[in-house]
Amino acid sequence: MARKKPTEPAAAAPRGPLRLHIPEPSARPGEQPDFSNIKVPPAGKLKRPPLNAREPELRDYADALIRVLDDDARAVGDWDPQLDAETLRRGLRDMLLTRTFDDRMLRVQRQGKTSFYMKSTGEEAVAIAQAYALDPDDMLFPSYRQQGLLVARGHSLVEMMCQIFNNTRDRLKGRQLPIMYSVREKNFFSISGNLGTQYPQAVGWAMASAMKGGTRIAASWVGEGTTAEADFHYALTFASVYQAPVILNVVNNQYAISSFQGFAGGERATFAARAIGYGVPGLRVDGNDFLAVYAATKWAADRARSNGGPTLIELFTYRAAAHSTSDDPSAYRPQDESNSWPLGDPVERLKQHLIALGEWDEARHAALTQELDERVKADLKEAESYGTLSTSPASPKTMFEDVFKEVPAHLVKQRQEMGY
Amino acid sequence: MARKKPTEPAAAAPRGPLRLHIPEPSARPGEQPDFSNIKVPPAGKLKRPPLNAREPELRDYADALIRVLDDDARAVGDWDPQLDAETLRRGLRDMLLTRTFDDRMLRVQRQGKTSFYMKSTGEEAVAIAQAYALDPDDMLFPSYRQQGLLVARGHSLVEMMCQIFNNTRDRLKGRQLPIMYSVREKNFFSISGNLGTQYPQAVGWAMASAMKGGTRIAASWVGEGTTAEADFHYALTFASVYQAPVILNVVNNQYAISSFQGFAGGERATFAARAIGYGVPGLRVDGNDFLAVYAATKWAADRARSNGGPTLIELFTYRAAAHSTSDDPSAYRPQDESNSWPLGDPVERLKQHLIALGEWDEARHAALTQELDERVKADLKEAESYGTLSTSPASPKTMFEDVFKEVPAHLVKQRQEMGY
Amino acid sequence: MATMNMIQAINSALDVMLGRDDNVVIFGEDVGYFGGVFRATAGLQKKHGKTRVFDTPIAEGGILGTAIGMGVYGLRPVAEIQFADYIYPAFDQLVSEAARLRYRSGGEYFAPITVRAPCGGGIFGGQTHSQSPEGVFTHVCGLKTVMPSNPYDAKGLLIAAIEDDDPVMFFEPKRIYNGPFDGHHDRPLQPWSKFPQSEVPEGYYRIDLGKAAIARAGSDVTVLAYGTMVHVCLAAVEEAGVDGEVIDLRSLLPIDVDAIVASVKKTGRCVIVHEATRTSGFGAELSALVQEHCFHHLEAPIERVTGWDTPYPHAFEWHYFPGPQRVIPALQRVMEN
Amino acid sequence: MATMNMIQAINSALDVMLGRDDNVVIFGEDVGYFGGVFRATAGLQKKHGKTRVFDTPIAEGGILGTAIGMGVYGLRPVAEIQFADYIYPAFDQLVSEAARLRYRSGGEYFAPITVRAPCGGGIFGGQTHSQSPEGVFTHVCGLKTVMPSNPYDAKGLLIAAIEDDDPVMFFEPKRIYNGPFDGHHDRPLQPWSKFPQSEVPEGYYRIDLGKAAIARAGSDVTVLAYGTMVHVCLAAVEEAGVDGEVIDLRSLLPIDVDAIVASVKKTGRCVIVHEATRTSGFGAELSALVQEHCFHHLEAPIERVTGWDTPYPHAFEWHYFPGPQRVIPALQRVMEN
Ligand SMILES: Cc1ncc(C[n+]2csc(CCOP(=O)(O)OP(=O)(O)O)c2C)c(N)n1
Ligand SMILES: Cc1ncc(C[n+]2csc(CCOP(=O)(O)OP(=O)(O)O)c2C)c(N)n1
Ligand SMILES: [Mg+2]
Ligand SMILES: [Mg+2]
Repeated sequence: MARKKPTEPAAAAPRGPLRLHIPEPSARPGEQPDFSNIKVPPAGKLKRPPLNAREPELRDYADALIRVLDDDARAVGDWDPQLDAETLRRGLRDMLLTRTFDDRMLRVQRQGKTSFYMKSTGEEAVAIAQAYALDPDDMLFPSYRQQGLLVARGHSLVEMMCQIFNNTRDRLKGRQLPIMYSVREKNFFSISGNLGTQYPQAVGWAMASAMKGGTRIAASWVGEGTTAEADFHYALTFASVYQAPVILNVVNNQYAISSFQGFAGGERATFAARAIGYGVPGLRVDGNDFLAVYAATKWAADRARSNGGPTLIELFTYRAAAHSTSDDPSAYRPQDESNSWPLGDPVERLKQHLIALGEWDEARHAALTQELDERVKADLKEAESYGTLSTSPASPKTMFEDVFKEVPAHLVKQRQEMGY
Repeated sequence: MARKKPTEPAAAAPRGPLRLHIPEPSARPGEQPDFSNIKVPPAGKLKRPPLNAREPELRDYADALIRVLDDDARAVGDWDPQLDAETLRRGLRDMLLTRTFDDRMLRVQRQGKTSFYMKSTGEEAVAIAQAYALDPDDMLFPSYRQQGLLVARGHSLVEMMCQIFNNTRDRLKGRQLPIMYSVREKNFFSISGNLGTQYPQAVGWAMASAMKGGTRIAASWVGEGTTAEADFHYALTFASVYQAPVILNVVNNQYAISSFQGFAGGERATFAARAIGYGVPGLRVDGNDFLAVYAATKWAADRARSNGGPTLIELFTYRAAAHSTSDDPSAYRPQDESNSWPLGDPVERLKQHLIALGEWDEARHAALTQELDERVKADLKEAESYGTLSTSPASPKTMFEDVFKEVPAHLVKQRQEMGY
Repeated sequence: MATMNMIQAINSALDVMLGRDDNVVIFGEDVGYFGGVFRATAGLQKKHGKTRVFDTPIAEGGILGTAIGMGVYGLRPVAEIQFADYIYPAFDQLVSEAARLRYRSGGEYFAPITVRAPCGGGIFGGQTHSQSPEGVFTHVCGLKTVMPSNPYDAKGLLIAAIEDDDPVMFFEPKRIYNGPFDGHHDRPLQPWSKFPQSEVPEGYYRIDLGKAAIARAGSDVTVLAYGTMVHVCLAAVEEAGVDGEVIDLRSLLPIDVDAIVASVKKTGRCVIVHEATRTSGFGAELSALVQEHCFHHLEAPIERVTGWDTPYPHAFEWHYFPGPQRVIPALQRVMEN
Repeated sequence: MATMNMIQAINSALDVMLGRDDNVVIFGEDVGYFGGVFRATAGLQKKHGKTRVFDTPIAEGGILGTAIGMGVYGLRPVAEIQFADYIYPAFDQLVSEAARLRYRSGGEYFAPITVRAPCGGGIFGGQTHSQSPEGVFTHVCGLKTVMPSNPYDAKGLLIAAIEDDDPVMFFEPKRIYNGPFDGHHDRPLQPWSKFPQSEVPEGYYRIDLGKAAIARAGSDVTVLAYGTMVHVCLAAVEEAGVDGEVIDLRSLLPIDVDAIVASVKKTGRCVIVHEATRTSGFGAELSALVQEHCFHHLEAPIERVTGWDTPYPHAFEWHYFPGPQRVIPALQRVMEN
């Protein structure tokens, strides 16, 4: 091999021109949806590792896709959590209730009764199955797209609607944008409008639980787009260093408003793989597979509870609806793209599974659909009776409270200036 | 397998008590240094992968340790860059010059002629070998511990001293803490006092070079402790998304002031492994092996230059001196720990290699040592003739300049108030 | 000349600069293919290409950190922060880097970046889509801070900001993107097309940073405002029947002290209005400046009318927003003295 | 009673609170085994254990993000930011989270955290070890901001801050850790032991946040200061031969308006002194408050003596630092009027 003077430009390497790579999704409006780049491995192939497996032994799970429900809607393989039929039916109901609630609230917003709404359509399995896999006293630090967590924990829909309406029964006193819930008695943390901030907070909460020798663990959720924020890195670093009992979930629904997941790094690696560099297990899961989501979350929860430390779970799913009522996806993705999503719809897949088990049928499903629709309508009626944003909001008198524990002199003065 | 109700506490998992893990170094003051946990693989075993290898094929390099110099000080294996003897002697000289400069400046600070100093003792191979592996027009975004980059690029030591003294020849006009150099003509970026900020800046610079179809690449350095900062994550995310032609170096010298690398996550994974989650190659290198550092950096530079995108390099080394003149390591680590560092000293190892090659001997080494010592003394004499911090600093008149390109009215007014 | 609303004027400024200077690049969350959540960059990627106008990861600190690096290379980055409320993750790169680089490097390096951020309330955005953080940046030496109040100024000031070799914070009051809002939320919004400031040249022109504009000449009281509040104050003086001189600051730093002082020395009275929270807001600096320069001319205490010292409460938007109902009494109080 | 310098008083406050309340935890960069770069936490890990006092990764945003989570669990985290200059990476967690949590959750959640940060110059720390960012935090509704000027206050205020259920920014003027510095850098530093404020009870006591102290009673002019500047102002009034009333604010938010107003109404004159940069610094808010409350009592313009609007230049520390040589002329100017 020729000996080269190192300070000369490397003869071996071509000298540019350099090019900047700009990520590009597989299809844009007007084009055919194209998910050919998404590999869908068969269900049931992966082993469920022991709870005490060390991270290096788990690396394959970050690039794999944990799936339980096969194409015939049967639960197969080592990851099958073997949930009883009653639980599965409850899961189906809670997912459907979440979807029904979302559809109704969207209409309500369109009617101008509130200013804003965000649906979780297509992602219901994430919130419902994960809530089931956690204990009721585990602390949840969600983003704005896990309303299903509240449904799964049996929170009052009327209360949720009252927040959305900022009406006289809004426990957040009219202060928050619709859906920015906070429900302490359900161990559901206050949703922040600033992306990702809840992630290190969840780790801190979990560290506190461990400091105190408690038994409760924490779970938090961010979208794949939010993984680019500093808080994602802080959370993983602190969780790794102190081995905090926390489950850090990345809901990869393919989009961050208009930006496909390539702009968060998805062209180069999975989001589960981010865990590897912190020595944290990373599990990549079919987010539309209720059973797989439950099983992976249960594994992570049991591991955390037994002082096994944190787990990062990527929930691979698809945002079927618009980002929010302020968004129109037809401007940046093919109109009917969601129909081509290779992992199907979580409600439909669980429904088919129950039918395959002989525990469900179309007639019961139709009845359930109608029942839930009526329930939501009834709840809505009650909630509206307490007012809507366009009618009477909670009293402005309260707007100077809770800035501090006690209202300080300068805020008393300002309240008086306002005439209250 | 018993069917369980999922919302019950998981019978399987023990219910606490949870424990918080606090990282603990292997030895504290008064104890014997203990590096038994550090695995030192034999030199020359690893293959040098093709420049176009994709990240998944490179994962082993993040957990390995690229080494070229074996225990007999011979260059072995695929990674041997085969540098000629002249270059090796120059490398030895530049490393030694850097060390001589550091030792002298420490004394100068102790004499009260300036306020502060930071040495790079034990880490000289990082800056010198990496500077050699890059082209002179490549842009460097260093931390405060790569003064060797300036030495390798032939920057005037007198100029560096003038900055350290904040004297009349200080090109930074007395504004900066000693060693916070900025040397545009050497493509050496302004050192920031805020850790890590240069990392995304280097990526942005590299993105610009790629946008413009240029040929120049960027390189940046942070310590292992700094990897916990947001800017580390931003840099890797943007470098991955846009495949920026940049080399991101993590100098793992085992300590961040008093905190051993376990507080940055080092107990759970290597710092090179951080790259994996971004789909970026991560190379872990023996940072005290001049040839290994050169070879790995050259590989990353050639890769970047040929539009292969970014590389993360962990330089595994040891901070032999105090963090800075404000620090006393005897308060947090065993007194003689550096002597037990399993990867030896970079100057000594290159010296022995040259001797083994028959290209060097003790007499020449002694002569070189004395020559450099005299050179530094002479330079110091000149620099001091332009003043020291304790004598005449640059003129305060300039302190209102460069806040903005033109001095705005309010600063003119303030300057006049000051009497200038 | 064309008729433009504020978004169109901003889009036009960006388009003109992309065309004039190959070193201008534009990026931010959703600004590329989609054209921005407020459409400020609509059509620009298609026209100028993917490496001139592109989307970024959701990392404000990364956006501005890389912007600084691009600026060091020689580009003129124009970064969008989707909402001013989301600028805080980038605070360190702004304060410790963009603002300090020229100084600490003795002028060797600098950050010629422009940071665009929609700010202010009045759109039922709740507390994280309504903030006015401009005051904080005026405390950071090395940053310039600008806020236009109409399409003509928006384009001219944005072009000047992009051409400026110092980092410029360019805040866009989103409430007036489509029309000048005077605080009467119960009345239909008048589109910009009905106002002369919507007459905007299609080509290049600049309005130098640091010069205020007299939005309305008057002799009774000097009213200092910027952004949306200019329109609120114009309505308020009319309705109060006070001959107020409304000064549109346009640039907060550098600040046009001469224009302010000349007016207050003439009127002897001063009311300061901004939407940001009161305590330590930019109104405090304005008040201090006025009393320092005009102490012996002041016939009444300087009044500040501002957002309350609370987060912006979603349901109580109109109780929070400092509209005419709060500016008028202040005008009357200073006139009584 | 014991004789303590400011570091010892802070260490004592932390020790007392760790002993009184199992929920108090202390962490930050190098604060655990090593005891902090300024030794404020020396000995505390050994005494109270590794899970009560521990080191953290170098990530200010992570430190405060996790602190908020711990606070939500029910702990009382006391986090150290090694230098106030390094607080900016945590800005979003402070502004968008700690300060907003109680409000946005309708009182369901809150962040009872204390953030300790050494601030200010005078130690040749250069521009990134000398900053005084307190003013920025006073603009953020939901945060309390405190800065003590002596050992006795430091301990009492820190204990009150830790017990406070709201987030408190606790800034420690590092220049006076060992002794009160009056700006005469050419004279030997007097240790705290020579001053009565070094007489500090070993046990528990608190000084409520929001109450100013009269550092020196006087009738000619009111001098508003906090932190190191209190000592500079005390020296300045003596040397100027002016009977100045020096008010040590101690707490910037909440601010003791009554104490300020009572004094200015008495003296009719006011000089405001801080080390932070001038434009939009807390002095601006103080100036605005004083003229709003005391307009008709003021006999001279309010003067601000502050750090210049530049970064803190290493070699020109004493040209930058607002010492007696700058306070005295200001006192004389206001007295001339
Ligand atoms: C710090 C911050 N930056 C930007 C925004 C604006 N924003 C709101 S949602 C969103 C996209 C988030 O995408 P992702 O994390 O994938 O979550 P998803 O909406 O898909 O559930 C953006 C950019 C914000 N709320 N906070
Ligand atoms: C943002 C920020 N936080 C904290 C500091 C204080 N500080 C200076 S050096 C240092 C340790 C850095 O350790 P490492 O990154 O390992 O680099 P090394 O000193 O070992 O080269 C710290 C905490 C700083 N300068 N900037
Ligand atoms: Mg998403
Ligand atoms: Mg280190």
